[in-house]
Amino acid sequence: MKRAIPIFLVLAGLLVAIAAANPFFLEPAGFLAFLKRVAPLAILAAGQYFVIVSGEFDLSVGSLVTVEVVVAARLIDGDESMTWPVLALLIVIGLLVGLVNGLVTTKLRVPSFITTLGAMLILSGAVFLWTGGAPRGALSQGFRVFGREGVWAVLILLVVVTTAVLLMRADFGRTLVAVGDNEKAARLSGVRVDRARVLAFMISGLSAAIAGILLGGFAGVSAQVGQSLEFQAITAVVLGGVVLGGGRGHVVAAIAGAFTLEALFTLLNLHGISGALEYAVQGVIIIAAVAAGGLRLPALRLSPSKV
Amino acid sequence: MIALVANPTRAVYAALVATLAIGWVLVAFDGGTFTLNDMVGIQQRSAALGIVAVGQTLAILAGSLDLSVAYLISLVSLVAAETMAGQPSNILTAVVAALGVSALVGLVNGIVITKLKVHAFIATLGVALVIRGVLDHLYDGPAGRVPVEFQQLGYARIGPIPVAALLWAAVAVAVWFLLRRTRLGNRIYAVGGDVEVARLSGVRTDRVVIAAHVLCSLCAGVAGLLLASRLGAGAPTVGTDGGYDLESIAAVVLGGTALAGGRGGVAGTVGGVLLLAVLDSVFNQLEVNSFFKDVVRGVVIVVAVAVYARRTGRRAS
Amino acid sequence: MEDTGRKQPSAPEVIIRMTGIGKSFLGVRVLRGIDLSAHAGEVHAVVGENGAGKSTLMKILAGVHQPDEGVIEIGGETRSFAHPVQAQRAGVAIIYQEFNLLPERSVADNVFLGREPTRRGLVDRAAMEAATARLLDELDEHSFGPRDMVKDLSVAQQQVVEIVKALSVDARIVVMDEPTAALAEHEVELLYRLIRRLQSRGIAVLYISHRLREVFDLADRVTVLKDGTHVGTVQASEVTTAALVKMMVGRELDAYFPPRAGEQAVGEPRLTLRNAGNGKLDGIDLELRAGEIVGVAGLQGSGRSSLVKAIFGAEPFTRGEVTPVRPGNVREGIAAGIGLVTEDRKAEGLVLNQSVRDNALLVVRAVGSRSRAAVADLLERVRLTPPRQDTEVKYLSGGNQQKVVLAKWLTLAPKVLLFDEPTRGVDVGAKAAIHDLMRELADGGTAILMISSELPELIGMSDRIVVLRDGRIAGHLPAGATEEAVMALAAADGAAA
Amino acid sequence: ASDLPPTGASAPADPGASAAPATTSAPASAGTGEQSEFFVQADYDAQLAMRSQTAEGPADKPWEQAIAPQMVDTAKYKKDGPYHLCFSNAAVNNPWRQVGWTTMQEEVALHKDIKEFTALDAEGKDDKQISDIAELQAKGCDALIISPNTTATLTPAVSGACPEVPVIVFDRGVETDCPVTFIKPIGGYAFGADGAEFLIEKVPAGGKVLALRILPGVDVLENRWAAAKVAFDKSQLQVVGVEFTDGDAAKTKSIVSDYIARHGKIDGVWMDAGATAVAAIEAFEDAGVPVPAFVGEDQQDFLQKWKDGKLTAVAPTYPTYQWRTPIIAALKILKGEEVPKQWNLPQPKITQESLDTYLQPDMPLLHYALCGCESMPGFPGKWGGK
Ligand SMILES: Nc1ncnc2c1ncn2[C@@H]1O[C@H](COP(=O)(O)OP(=O)(O)OP(=O)(O)O)[C@@H](O)[C@H]1O
Ligand SMILES: Nc1ncnc2c1ncn2[C@@H]1O[C@H](COP(=O)(O)OP(=O)(O)OP(=O)(O)O)[C@@H](O)[C@H]1O
Ligand SMILES: [Mg+2]
Ligand SMILES: [Mg+2]
Repeated sequence: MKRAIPIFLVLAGLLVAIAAANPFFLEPAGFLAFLKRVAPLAILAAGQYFVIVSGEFDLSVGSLVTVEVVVAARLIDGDESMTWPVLALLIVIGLLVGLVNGLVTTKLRVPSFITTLGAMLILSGAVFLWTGGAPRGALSQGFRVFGREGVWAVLILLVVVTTAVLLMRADFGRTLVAVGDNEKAARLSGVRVDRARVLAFMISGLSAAIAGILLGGFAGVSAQVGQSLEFQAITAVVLGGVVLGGGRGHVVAAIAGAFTLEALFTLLNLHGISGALEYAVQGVIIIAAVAAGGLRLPALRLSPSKV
Repeated sequence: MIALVANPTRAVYAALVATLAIGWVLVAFDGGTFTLNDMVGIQQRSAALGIVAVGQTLAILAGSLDLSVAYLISLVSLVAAETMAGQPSNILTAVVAALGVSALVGLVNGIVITKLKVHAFIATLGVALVIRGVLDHLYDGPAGRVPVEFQQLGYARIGPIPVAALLWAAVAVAVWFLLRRTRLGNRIYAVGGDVEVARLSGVRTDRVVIAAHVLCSLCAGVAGLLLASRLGAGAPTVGTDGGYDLESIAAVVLGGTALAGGRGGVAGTVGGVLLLAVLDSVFNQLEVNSFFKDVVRGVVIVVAVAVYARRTGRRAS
Repeated sequence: MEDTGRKQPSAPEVIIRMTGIGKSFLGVRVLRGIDLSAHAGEVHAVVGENGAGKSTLMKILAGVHQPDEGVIEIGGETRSFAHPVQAQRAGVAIIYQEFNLLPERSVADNVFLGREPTRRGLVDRAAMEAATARLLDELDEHSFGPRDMVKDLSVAQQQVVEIVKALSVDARIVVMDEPTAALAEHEVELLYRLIRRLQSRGIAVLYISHRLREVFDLADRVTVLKDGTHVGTVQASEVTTAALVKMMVGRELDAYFPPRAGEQAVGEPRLTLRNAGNGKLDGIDLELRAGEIVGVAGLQGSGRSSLVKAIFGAEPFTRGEVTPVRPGNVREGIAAGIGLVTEDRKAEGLVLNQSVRDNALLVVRAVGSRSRAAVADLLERVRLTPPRQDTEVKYLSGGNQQKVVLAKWLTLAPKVLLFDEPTRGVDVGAKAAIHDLMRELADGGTAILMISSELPELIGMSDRIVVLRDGRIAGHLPAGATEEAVMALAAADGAAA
Repeated sequence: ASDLPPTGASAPADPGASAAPATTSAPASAGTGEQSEFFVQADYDAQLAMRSQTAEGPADKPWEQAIAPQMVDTAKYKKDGPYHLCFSNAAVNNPWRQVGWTTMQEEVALHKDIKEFTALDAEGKDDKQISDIAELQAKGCDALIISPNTTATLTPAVSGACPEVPVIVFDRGVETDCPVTFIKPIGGYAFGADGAEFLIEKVPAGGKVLALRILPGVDVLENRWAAAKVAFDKSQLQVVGVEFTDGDAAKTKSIVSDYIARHGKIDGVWMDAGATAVAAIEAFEDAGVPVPAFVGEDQQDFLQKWKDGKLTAVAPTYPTYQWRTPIIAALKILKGEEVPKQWNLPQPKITQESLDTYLQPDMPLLHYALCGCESMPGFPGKWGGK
């Protein structure tokens, strides 16, 4: 947890700066709006954390979010009575995609970078093959409640954070970190390494499903809804001091990383650095943050479990 | 069959031949034919990705990877086209400027990875974002103009062979030669194989990683020049539209180079790129939906790597 | 301690002189005030217990580590090496204790890595291969060639490559860190000849070995390290084995080990192997009984680690009978009450970035056992001092790390506990504690199988010894067998001490 | 694989004024900033004039109509059928293009004298489209239809194709007049002005208007905004913000929410494309404030919202029926009939009065109303309708 202190300081600083630039932020409604906006990325970051801390990557979450939303719209097609069955199906899809990612990575020994890169292509290809190139259908009001009403989003975020923290405190979480830190030692201590990783991928898939439900609910159907979310989620996790390659970092810090990233976007927006230079600033900050974290531990390998 | 699969490079070429054959049959059933023109098309289509992927091979062999190539390609196309400004007399300056920018980006990538000890994934992603910010800030759309003389690079043919394909071949051969016959090549394999062993053997590992990144970026720069010549202008989205970042990594891995580094080579990458291009061409012939194509590509890449992993045996830690 | 080197009649050129070298890792001091010198044509042996700091000192000389204090002079010039290549250029060649080869590259590539000969700017493969072939020839090594891939070589062959790699450097100082650990006797002889030749060319050789016989065969002077300090430097001709051992361990050997099990203490069989084998092992017959400590001896690569891994379930036994269980994987082994303390703590035993507590609980958590042993009790049992549960394991000393590994297995209350080099890199105090604990476990009814390359330890601890050679059992020896007897069985021609 | 929104994501583009961008900076007034460097006065004037001109051609088939056509002779292309038509498509990556592409395929099916129709999808990649155009030329096409991915960069490829085969360009243009005909609706200036004029009419003087744009630099989108800016600058309205949404619904909604929070009341919303209009409307609904006067587009979700919420709204269109025209044009050319050099299709706007005609509750929410496809045999199933 000590590694995570800087991220909380940075986050606090950003929040203060936002409040200074926009006092509305301090009102409950303003803060609620911020939380609602962060929720999907924070949930994705929590899911991505499990995969990263176990020493892998999940590049498929962005596509998966899109798939979830597009599938929901096509199946619900405005029919309220379909809401709950489809919600259940989305959760199953998320878990299933995670399961496949996990099995291909562990059993077929395909590096997760490639597994999930392939999944990314397959998922977005398949869903648009199914809908003919652009989303079809519509979400029901019941479905959209979760993303539109701030209270729901915050509630779901709270549940996700609590669950993530509890999971990380449980045997599963401790052994998962062990897997990411030293797979061999974990295996020789009786840890079911493959199973732990598969579960991590499933958690990531689940988080993408939840994020998809929130994002789809928030703004409706869109083919771009998941675009580049995988990179944002990974960036958030790394900003939280979690080490790519696994074995180090705290889930709360990863979520704080998501808050930091979103706060950074908000602040840049408030100061009119939107669009153009926003990305440049973001790039520099990410490199700087990771470099600052890495320099304290000079013994890092170039590429830990090698992507 | 076993012998074919035993070596990823051979496997990818076997797959290439098989795809060509199957594709030919499918196209024939569809009532079409594979013509010389299609072959030319394949070469044209492969050239830019091929050049980037050859560079990416160097980064990956050295145990790193480069996610910034796509934005770099866009940047280079703009630098080149703007410097040329339609004047043939500016071509040389433009090429030098474009390659200079590329080398600089590669240098930054390499230094951030080795000296600041930032994981290559984050380092090059961060650099990509910085380039993206610069592009968004400076450019709204296509800019600059490439003189007709320089467009020859993208359009001219020598006999049936496009100049672009020759350029790709030249880059591939140069890098193959570098890997096979130079000290740097040897050391790229060593560093990718095991940094610690390389360091203890007296290799300046940081320099090797930096050099690999500079070369990788230079290849991206050459691809950017090629694309500028094809488009007749620079375009701020040409790199990302082409998906050259992830696609080049996919091609390298498809060619049997280990993502962990130290194993593989340019020959495999060329095969990987050709395989993707042939798939593309067959799909084009069959007028297959582009989404279906993505699905097939995804499957092909994962299956190929799974096959290689099967024979390489259990990954150590 | 005076430097006896100065008493040499015609003081030859001093090639290397290290003075006052000190070094800490993560706040743990592993070397302090070490002086070492060697002159042209001298073989200077460096001896000391495991973890004494021998390899660290050599790595400092080779530019791998930078000393915290002290001076290195080469040929009278003060040098400091920020990178191995600088040491290499100053004429230091080194054979590292651990393998330092790229499995995916050819022998010649490995030998010349970082120093590839060029012709017109291009790597001259022909020259590389010819030079490698010549050196292999000198070593009388014909079982492989310069173009073979290192991953296809045996452990002994890889060691030869390491030697060739060092010899290929045009060096003034050659450091050899346990070069013979994996070599058969005739290969050792060839190495001797080579070393003599280096000597005659005026090259200084720093030679590290645990085999004192080699030290006396080769060395002009011997430097003894203990717990990171310089105990002394003596003329090899002026010292006896016993005196040297005394310098190394600082006490009489006999009092060092806990008493063995009495006849009646040995209980029912816990594990029986009949004609068991796999890719590495063949025809293994072995019975382990409750309450006894069985030692396993053998040269490096003889299959000792494979044996314990197969018993544990980490590698398969493909042939023969194993009773009562032949675990198909690690979890089955653990379920059957078998634990394995691996030889490479850092790579296979510990999760370095996690706390002592998390490491100690790793096994119970992994198997989902309901019994949550109190970590504090465990740490007290393994005598971890101070027992700080929240410290990340990477900050502990080697001895304390090993105690954490032990704590991890104690949570299981194991029926069979396998120890692979349990005291490698462990300081004397911790070593004694671990020995006591092993005996305590045995007395409590655990069957223990122990591998150690340190023969005195193996002999001191074991109730009986099995000796492996090339994956087969070369023989059984009773408690208190001599080192010579063990080595005779381990190395076929029985000439090693 | 890119995290950049595809150029002209939901932005069907017309090349209107892609020629030489001029910098005729209008007086910078409240909030609208500098005039776009893409603004060309002559094109602006021409397009605004075209809005009131009546189109020639069959009244019930706007896709066959042309405004102020300058006919060109095509006798040299005349040949006997049946024909092989080829099509190089920029992409099918948004609902607008999806509807258009379906419509085009159905149009092909209507003509018995088309024996083969070869289409290649460039997936939004300029380089691939250049290769595709080359590849199609070798296929023995009788005519080549091109929907360029970008204007400037596809020009060389189109120029290369012109001497080989009659070329028809539609949607976005190219910087050469070598194609036999170039088909497009009136254009971006007209689109932008339609919306802005509506707001100026409906929003009381001094009212606050928020302008939402997709991204800078795409000529057609720049033209839409340029025309709106000219209108706003002349009006009494106060443009409180001009924001880029990347065509992303979530981002749109967040931006609008922020403006509502900051300004309390927004009186009108202008958009350069309607794909995210519903998200913008929802921001008002979620904030519990009345939805102000809105500019959307002819997508069903917006029309539905308009009707259900009894909004004050207008929907300028960039009709998808323009995807029918190239096929018709190709056949005309091959039969030697003359065609307009620049085929300006009518570009109607949907108003309160015509809303019910265009609202088709059985069609998918993302369907574009002006597909001109209602009487085609595959309707509505092929477009995903019920
Ligand atoms: N890189 C390192 N980081 C932390 N501790 C280290 C490192 N290298 C060595 N040590 C520690 O330094 C001490 C000395 O180790 P060293 O390898 O020099 O001993 P040695 O005398 O060579 O032993 P052996 O005979 O077993 O080879 C040990 O306690 C070891 O754990
Ligand atoms: N060629 C090799 N390269 C790398 N590791 C090897 C090689 N051969 C064996 N090993 C590994 O080294 C370990 C030791 O092997 P083995 O059982 O043959 O020797 P050993 O008698 O235990 O010797 P040691 O004293 O080195 O442990 C095993 O875990 C094995 O997997
Ligand atoms: Mg040592
Ligand atoms: Mg061993």
